[in-house]
This record gives sequence, structure tokens and C-alpha cells, in this order.
Amino acid sequence: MIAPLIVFFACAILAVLGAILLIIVREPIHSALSLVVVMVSLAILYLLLGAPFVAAVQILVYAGAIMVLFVFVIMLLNAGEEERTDWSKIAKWIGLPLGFVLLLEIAHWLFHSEPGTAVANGVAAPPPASTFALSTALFRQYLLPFEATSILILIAILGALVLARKDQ
Amino acid sequence: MEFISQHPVLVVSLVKIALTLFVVMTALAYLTWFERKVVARMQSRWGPYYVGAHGLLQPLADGVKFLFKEDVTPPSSDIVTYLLAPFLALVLALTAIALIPIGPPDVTVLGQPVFAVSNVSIGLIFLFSITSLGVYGVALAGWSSNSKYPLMGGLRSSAQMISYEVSLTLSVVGVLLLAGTLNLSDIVSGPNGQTGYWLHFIPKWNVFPQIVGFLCYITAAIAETNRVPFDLPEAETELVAGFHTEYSSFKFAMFFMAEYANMITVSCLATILFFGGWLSPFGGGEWEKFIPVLIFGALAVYCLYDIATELQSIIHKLQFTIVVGLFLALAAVCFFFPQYAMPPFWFILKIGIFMFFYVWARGTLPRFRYDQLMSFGWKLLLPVSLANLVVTAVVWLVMHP
Amino acid sequence: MLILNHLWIIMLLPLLGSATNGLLGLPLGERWSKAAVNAVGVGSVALSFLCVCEAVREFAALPASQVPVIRDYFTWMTAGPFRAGFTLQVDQLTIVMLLVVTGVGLLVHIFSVGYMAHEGGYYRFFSYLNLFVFFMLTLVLGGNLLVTFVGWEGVGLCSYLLIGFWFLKKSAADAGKKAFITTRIGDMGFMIGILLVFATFRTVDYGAIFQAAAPYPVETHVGVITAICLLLFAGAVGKSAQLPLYVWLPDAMEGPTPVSALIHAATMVTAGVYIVARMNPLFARAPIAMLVVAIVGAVTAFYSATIGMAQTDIKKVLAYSTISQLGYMFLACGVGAYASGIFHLMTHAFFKGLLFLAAGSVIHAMGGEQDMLKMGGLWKKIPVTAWTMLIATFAIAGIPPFAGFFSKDEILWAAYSGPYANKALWALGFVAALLTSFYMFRLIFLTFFGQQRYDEHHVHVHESPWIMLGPLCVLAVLSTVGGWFAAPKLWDGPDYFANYLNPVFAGSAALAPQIVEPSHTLELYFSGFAVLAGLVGLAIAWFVYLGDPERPKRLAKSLGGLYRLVYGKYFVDEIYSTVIVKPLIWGSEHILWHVVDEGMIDGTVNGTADVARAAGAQARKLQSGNARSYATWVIIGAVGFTALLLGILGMRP
Amino acid sequence: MSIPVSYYLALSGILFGLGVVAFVFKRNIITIFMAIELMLNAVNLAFVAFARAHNQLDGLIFVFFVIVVAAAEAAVGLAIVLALAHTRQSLNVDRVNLLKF
Repeated sequence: MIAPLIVFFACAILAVLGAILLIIVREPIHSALSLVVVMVSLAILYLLLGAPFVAAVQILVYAGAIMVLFVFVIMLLNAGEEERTDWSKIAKWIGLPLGFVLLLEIAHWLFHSEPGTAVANGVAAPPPASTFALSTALFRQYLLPFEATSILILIAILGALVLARKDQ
Repeated sequence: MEFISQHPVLVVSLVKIALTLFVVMTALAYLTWFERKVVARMQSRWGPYYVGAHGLLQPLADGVKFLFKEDVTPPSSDIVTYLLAPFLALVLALTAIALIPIGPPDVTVLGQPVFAVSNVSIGLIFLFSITSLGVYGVALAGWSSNSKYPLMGGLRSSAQMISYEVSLTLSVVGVLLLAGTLNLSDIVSGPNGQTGYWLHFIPKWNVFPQIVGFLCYITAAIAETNRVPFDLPEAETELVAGFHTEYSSFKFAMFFMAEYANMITVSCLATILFFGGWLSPFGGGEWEKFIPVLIFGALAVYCLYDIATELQSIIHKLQFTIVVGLFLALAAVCFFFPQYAMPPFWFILKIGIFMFFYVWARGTLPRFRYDQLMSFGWKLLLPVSLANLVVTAVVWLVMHP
Repeated sequence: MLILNHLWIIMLLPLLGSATNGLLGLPLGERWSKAAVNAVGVGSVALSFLCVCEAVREFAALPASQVPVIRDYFTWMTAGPFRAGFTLQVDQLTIVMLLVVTGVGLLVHIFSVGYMAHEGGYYRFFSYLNLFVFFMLTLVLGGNLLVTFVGWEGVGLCSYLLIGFWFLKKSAADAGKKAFITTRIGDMGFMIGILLVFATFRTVDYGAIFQAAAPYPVETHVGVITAICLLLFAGAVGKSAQLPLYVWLPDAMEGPTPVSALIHAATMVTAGVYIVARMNPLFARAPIAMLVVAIVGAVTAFYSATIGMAQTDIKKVLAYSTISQLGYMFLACGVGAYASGIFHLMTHAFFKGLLFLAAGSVIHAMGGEQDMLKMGGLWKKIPVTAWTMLIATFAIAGIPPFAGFFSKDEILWAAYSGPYANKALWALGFVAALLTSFYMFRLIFLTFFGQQRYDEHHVHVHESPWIMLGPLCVLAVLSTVGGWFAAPKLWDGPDYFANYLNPVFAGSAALAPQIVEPSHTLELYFSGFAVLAGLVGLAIAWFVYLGDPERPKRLAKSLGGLYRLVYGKYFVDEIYSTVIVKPLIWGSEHILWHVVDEGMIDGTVNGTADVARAAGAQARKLQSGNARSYATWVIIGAVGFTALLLGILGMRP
Repeated sequence: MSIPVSYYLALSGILFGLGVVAFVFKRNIITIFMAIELMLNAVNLAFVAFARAHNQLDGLIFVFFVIVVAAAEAAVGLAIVLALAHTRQSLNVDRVNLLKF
């Protein structure tokens, strides 16, 4: 079956295109949409990687909540096209090239990091991660960090409230 | 032929998809008719009456009207998103339905389960993730129209959907605790699903232990689908038509269908989670097939009586004879293939009840004010569903040491 | 085995009491009067006492094989080979100490309810007192030197807090500081001792130490064990107010009287004796150290007894008497009669606690007057106090059959005939005994007999409430019968107390030089002598103070310089202040402050600051305030780092 | 047919790099936030890929934590953006240089 490979490359190309689109478009909401595209394609990749639950959560939380929040704020502030000011010379002349350098570096490094034979899919692949096993790990082994994140969320909510209040 | 036998998955899936699409589309169309009829009765009117017998062809006429209306695209709009929005809305709404099992997973054709387009192991989460994307349709429509009212409508709806999605999800978790699975058909007929009885006569449906959760769910569901009394995104008295003000002809129709598709989806979910899905309240004995037979028979008889007395024009009489035939055919199917017909029958019956509930609410309830909406969602619904979750968890722990 | 398995309960209760009173005391005291504070303060100690009783019962049921009971609750600190757990240990010695601490502590708490009733900072007082009990229990329960040391410092702290309880009174505050600083000198030695112990034996757990010490021979010259013993003894000297670090104890009398009774008579000051007894296997291997202990003890006993003779402040007299009695205990330890030392520790806790409480009652009756010359003739007015105090006096003066007689007699006998016998020390102790009886009866006569030297109209004398008298009576009974464990010795019977403690001290007894046990009759004679000394002291006191009132003055005049010397406490405080304190102050002002601090330290700091400021002035140019520039810097870092990784690790990390 | 894990890793690397570029290149503060989200997503992909490669769940767990942190960050960050927009009337980070000396 060649199907997984096709799916992978389709999603990969889609994701990269989305990322590039995020950079080049000027309308913030378009950037948001392209980011959603990236996320959805990543979710499909997760499915391919045998992590359906993570894929679902990726869409549910990332695309469905966080990005909606972004869109909402953009609409609320009615953010128009961004003006391409270049007040930071260093960002213009050094930052961008270096960014690309970093891109190449990481890609190159990661590409060679694992011996290319590691099976990620196909016949010999392990079965997809069951939700049960996942939850067991999350609530037994990683209980403390889990609780910590819950506290983090709480604090974040409070912080958001305090920050966004007008009458200060 | 041997192609079919070689690729059963592909074929059956395609057939299922096509069938589902057809059925759902028709249902959408006739839901509008149903709604108009019921509301009309509540307001002691006749409702659609002349296009076809009892206005049976009204939806068709509407469809044609939508198709042939002029398609206006506001010049100042952001064209890409403007076009994208309605597609997004409708596609997502239809996709969600594909996850709904309307019958037991063990009924198969060519070794493929027939009653669900796709039976995902974590169907519930997927369903929620897809519906959660539904916000984009509305929000983008509101934004891309690039005019005041749609923007407000979009803002409202996105805020409202985000707010109520939380309660929606939380109210379901209680059921998940009871069922111990995310698979929709397992929730209905799994190892600790909803088969069986309490005290030999109360069906083991989650609605009884989870009544609070159910109430939270149905409230949040109505809000999620932007229906009365939570239809602020399209509050015509304040925002003309809300987010789809600038949409005309078929794009508008897509939003319209998306809304009804969402209604169906949440009703299906409610049925599966709280009302035992396709399970019959009488334990599914062999005799039950007579229930639908009798019902359809009665309907057929009523139609015949109608033909005899009520209907004047010959065309209407003809149409109704077709309807009679349809009813008789359904009755026959239910009688001869009960194992294929009964589960969908119960399922659709339950959904029908929910639909009636929707329409009923629309016919009776006034609309919320926006701040009321928000404070209701955050200050009442969310805490209640949370409390329900906690209580359920505690009780569950006590009962399963 | 409830308590023995959960020894921490005993300690925890007073701590909880202290915390409750300390944190909630103010609101409690305001809302539900002082009853709540009392309930918490006394209740916690009472419960703790009950727990101790239970522990004693369980301990008694234990087979000898399981003694000492050692419970290691959690690892407190580890560093390389070093490991100190939160270890608690119970053996016979601990049992005795526990009973003394919680028992006397309980009585003192009850007494305080009456005595402090009209004081401000009531809850504070009880909070401190409970805290003290907690630390004292930590000290005696501690299964290794570090836990003990925690208690050791803790009781020091509580002593400081309680001496300075009336911190608005300058003398009290100063006394507190003095006590703290003086004891710190000893604690320094104690700490070094602990370090040396670890350096030598690679452990701080008592059991392990003694096992590790087993192979060491008895040192005839000054070796490492001698050094350890002397250093630990230095701590003991500080804590137990022996020569030359005794000066803080008399001043500590500035604190409330119950405090003096509990901390500065019954428990804390005996910690030194406890630690010496606890480390007896080491001391047994360091005869020189033992000799030092014995000498210090005997000299202190005599020396402070002489000072006691001339004091007129009733509590000061008791303070010096305490010092001298502690001297006895060290003498006992020094001559290897640890059991007798602990025995005297216990009896002393009874009668000295009683004396202090009674004195407190007297002061209470006199409305705060402490000068004995302004008392007199109180016998009829406050009979209960008088009787109990008289009993205690008999006990301390060593009149049979009261408790003090047996313990002190044992000590003197051991000093005369024990394995480490030393006639000179015995002589000192004997004279000290005589003096003791003299100044104690002097106190009694001046206070209760003779014509009254205060005027009725200002002071109206009244007996204390029963909440104060109750403890007095209990202690009176104890200081009467407390010594009868050893009574059978008189007719050559066993000494139950010594036998009970025997397991703790057997090891060191084995190392003692062999001696021929002198005859029992001789022992009886010596007991006779001791009693005689007591009676003689009584007689002299009678003669001097119950004769005509002019006689003491004439006596003082005739003694002249000697009297002034004694009356001035040998001017030790003055000497210390001129020889040590003043130069210290001068040095710290002219050298440490002006040169070191202002010159070097401040100079360095300011210099650094200037450099930093100059550098910052340049560096802030980077702060363009543009977020994207900052982001660029981050990326530069990231790229550099990644490049580094790639460079070092090559293609395949 | 099997896909080498390194493909996924390379993809995640590329996405991360693009995120970095976006972070420097974009001026709109909200978009910059999105760039951060993009980087986080890239990291998530790497996590999931590793989890698959070593057939362990820990990677997936970490993805959850990353998502949670991202949510918190988005909440606070957008609140800051709102406050900023109210005070400065601009979303352009070039115009917001409060961190100046």
C-alpha cells in the first residue's frame, strides 16, 4: 500500500504551504486560517502516526478553541492589514536570514537524527496508542505535572481576567 | 461484481456515504416543512398548504428558488473567506453526521457494518472536534462580509459557541464515566452500555442517572446550534439576519442546511448518549416489528381518508397515493427485514421527538438578551454541569470500589 | 507499642500547643478569656506526660534484647558518607529524663496558670513554655548528636525568650542576651565536638559511635577521645552553668519564676549532665576528661555555695544553689557514678523545682518583693508555702529521709570510694554540703521566721491560690519520697535506681579501674557525716539568724573583706567585662567597623557597583525596545547553539 | 509501506524554522503569537513522531502538556494584546517599544 506515503506527503506539503502562507499574507485572519490548515494537516499526520486521540485533541483544542480565540480577538479588534514597517534593522538584515539558517540547520539535523529505518507506519508498526493506556499514563505516572498544569490554567484564567478588564 | 467482492470496504463505504447524504439532504429539506407546519399549528395557522398536498412540495420549491435567485457577492467583502465560510459550515455539519451509528455495529453486509458510515474508536471526541470547527463558518462569514451587522453576529456567535461548547462537553463527561468508552456504538450497546432494565421496566438509559447532565446538554446543544432561544447570531430584530446578512441564494441555503444538519447531529448525539440510541424501550422482542407496521399503516389509512375527503385537486390525490405507497413500503420493510429496519426506526423516532422539541422551543420561548446569555452560560450552566460531573464521579467511585 | 513506635507523638503535642497558642493565642485570649490558652498550654503537656507514662509501661514490658529502642523516622540530611536521620532513641536514661521533663514541666505549667494570671502576653508565655518542653524532649529523645543538638540549641532559644519575657525591662532583656551569648561559647565547643566525633567515628548516631569507640583503648594521655569529651563537656559547662561560664544563670533570674523553676533548675541546666552521662562510654575511655569534669563540678559546687551564703535576693540564692547542685552532678559523673548523678538530677529537679515554685509563691505573696531582708515572719501567713519550702530545704540539705539525702550521699560516697575516687574533691563536696545546708536554712529563717521586716500597710501578704499550691504539695511529696529508691542501701540492700540505669552505664563501668569495695559500715559512717554536715549548717544558720537581729551585720563587719568579696560574687562579672567584653567592643569598633567593614567590604561593594553602572550605561544601548530585535538576538543564540551542537556532535547526535 | 520517522522530524524542523521566520518577520503582534503556536505545533509533531518511533506514550503525554501550556499562553497573551490595543491603538510591535532604556 502506497497510500500512507501519499497521505503523508499531501499533509506535509499542505502544512508547509500553510506555514508559508501564514508568513506572506498580510491579513491577520488569513494567517489564522492558514495556521488552522497547518494544524488540521498535522492532526491527520497524528492519525497516520497512530495517535488518534492526540489528533482529536489537536483539532478540538488547538483549531477549535485556541485558534477560534485568535480569530475572535482579531475580529474584536478589527485588525486590518499589517503595515510592513522596518524599524528594526537588525531583524530585517540579520533575523530573517538567520531564521532560514536555523530552519535548514534543524531540518538537516532532525533528518539525520534517527536512523531512517525506524518504522513509523505499515505492517510492522505498533498498534495505535489506546486512549486507556494514555489516560493511565497521564493520571498515574504524570499526575503531578497534570495537576500543575491545571493550576497553570487557573492562573492563566485569572491573569487574563485581570489584564482584559477595562476599569483599571 | 468481483470488484465488489474484492473491495467490500470501499464499495460499502461509498454506498453508505451516498445513502447518508441523500437521506440527510432530504431530511433537511423536509425538516423545514415539518418546522413550518408545527409552528403554524402552534399559532393555529395552516402553514404551507398549496404547493403540493399539505405543502409537501414546498421544500422542493424553496430549493429551486434558492438555486435560481441572483447570487450577490458584496464587492467590499474578503472574497476567499466569503466563499469559504458557507462551504466550511455545511461540510463540517455533514461530516459530523458520518460518525453517527444508527444501529448495532454487528449487523453487516459483505462483512461491513451497515449502520455507521465510520465507527471510530474515539468517535465522541472526533464528533466534538468537528463540531468545534463549526464556529469558523459563522465567524468567517461574519467577518468576511465586511459590514457591521454580520461582524457583530459573527462575534456574538463565536463567543457564544466557545462559551457553550465547554458546558456541552462537560455535561457529556458524566455519561462517559458511566459508559467507560468513547466509542459511540459502545456507549449504546457496549459492555456497560444502555441495554437492560432497572426494576424490569425502566430502560437502562443514561437519561435517568444523568438527568442533570441531559438538561445541561440539551440547553448547551440548542445554544451550539444557534437556535431559539439562543439565536442571537441571527437575531433579526437586532442584527437584520446576523452573520449571513450578506449571503444570498444558495450560499444562504448552505448556512440554512448547515444549521439543520447541526440540529440533527446534536439530536443524534443526545439520543445515543442519553436515550439508548437505537435500542427499543421494550427490549427488542420479535413482536415489536408490529409497532412500526401499525404506525405506518395508520398513517397510510389517514392519508387514504384524506384523499377521500380532504383533497380536492386530482394532482394532490395522486401525490398522496404515492405517499400511501411509501408508508406501505416502509411498513413492509419493517415487517420483513426487522433486523435492518427496527434499529433505525427507533433511532429516527427519538430524533423526531428531539426535532419536535426544537420546534416547540422555537414556537414558545422568547430570545435571551446577550448579557443574559453569557451570564447564563458561564454562571449557571457551567457550574451545574461541573457539579454534575463531580457528583457522578464520586457516586461512581462509591459504587465501583 | 503504640507510643514506642510513634515516639514523635510525645514531642509533637507540646509543639502543637505552642503553635496553637503562639499563632491563635491573641484571638483566643481575647475571645474566650485565658481558659482556652490554659487548656491548650497545660493540656498539651499533660497529654504528652500521659504518652510518656504509656511509653514507660510499654518500655517496661520490653525484653532487654530490644533495649535501647531506636526509631529512625526519616533521613534528615545526607552528604557523602555522612548521614543523619531524624532518629529517636529510648533507653532507661531517656525514660528518667522524659519523666522528669514532662512531669515537672506539667506541674510548672499548672503553677504558671496561677502565677502568670495577671501578666500581659499570657499566651506568649505559654507558647514559649510549650516550645521549651518540645525542644527539651527533642534533646533527651534524640537518637543522634545532631537531633540532640537541635534540642540543645532550641532550649537555649526558649531560655533566651523566657528570660527576656518582660523584654521592656532592660535588665531582663540584657539577662536574656547574656544567657544566650554565654551559652553560645560552650555550644561552639559542643559543635566542634560533634564534628570531631564524625571525623573520628564517621557517624553521629549514639549506638554507632559507641560501637565504633569500642576498639579504642583507655587513653592515659590526651588523645582524640579526650578532646571530644572535653569539647562536649565545654558545651555542658555552658548549658549547665559551671565554672567559668556560670555567670548567666544568676541573671537569668530576671525571668518569671516558673521559668526559673522549670528551665533553670529542673530541666535545661541539667542537659549538660545528661549529655555527659549519655556519652559515658567515651568519657570512660578518657580518664583525664573525667578528672576535669569532676574538678570543675566539685569546685563549682563549693564556689557557688560560698556565693550563695551572702546573697539577699531569694531567687539569686536559689540560682547559686542550683549551680552548686549541678556541680554535684558533674562531680558524680566525673567520678564515674553516672547513676548517682542522674539520681541527683532527678531529686534535684523535684526539690529545686519546689524551692523555686515556693519562692515564686512567696514573691507572689509579697507582691513582687524578692529581697529576703524585707521579709521575715511569714510562717503564719503562708503556711502551705512555708511547709513545702521547708521540706524542700530539708531535702537539699541532705537530711534523711528526704530525697536529697540519698542522692547527695551517694555522690559523696562515690567521690570518696568510687573507682575514680579523689579525696580532695570529696572534701570540697563535703564542705559544699555544709555550706548548702547553711545558706538554705538562712533563706528559710530570713524568709519565714524572725520578726517581720516589711510594713503591713503597703504589702498585704496572702496565701497563693490552690492552683499554685497544688503543684507545691505534689513536688513536696516527691522530694520526700523521691529518694527512697536508694533507701535499701542503708541496710546494705540494692540501689533500685542505679540497678535500673545499669544497662546504660554498664559498658563504662567495665572500663573503670578495679577497686576493693570498702565496707558497708564505713559507708554508713559517711552518711552520718553528711547528715551531720547538714545539721551543723542548720545549727549555724539558727545561731546566726534566729539570735538577735544585729548579729549578721556584726558578723559581716568582722569578716570584712572576705564578706565583701563573697557578697560581690568574687566580682567575676566585672572581671569578665573588663578583660573580655571591653576589649572586644573596642576591637570591633575600631578595627572591624572602621577598617574592615567601611574600608574593605563597602569599598569592594561600591567599586563593583560603579563598574556595573558604567558597563550598564554602555550595554543599555542594546535595549532598542523593539521586540523583533530582541527576537533576533534570541535567534542568533539559537543558531549559534545549534551550530555548536552540529559542530560537536556531527551529523548523528 | 513504511514512512521513516526522520521524514516527520524533518517536517517538524521545517515548520519550526518557518515559525521562527514568521516570528521575526511579522509585525502584527497577534500574528507573532500565531508564529509561536506554529513552533509549538512543530515541536508536538516531533514529540508524536518520537513517541511512535520508540513506541512509548510519554511523547503523547508531553503533547498534551504542550497544548495546555499553549492554551494558557494564548489566553494571557491575547488578554495582553487586548490591553495593548486599548492603550496604544496599534497592534504593530514596531510601534510598541516600551522596553526601551
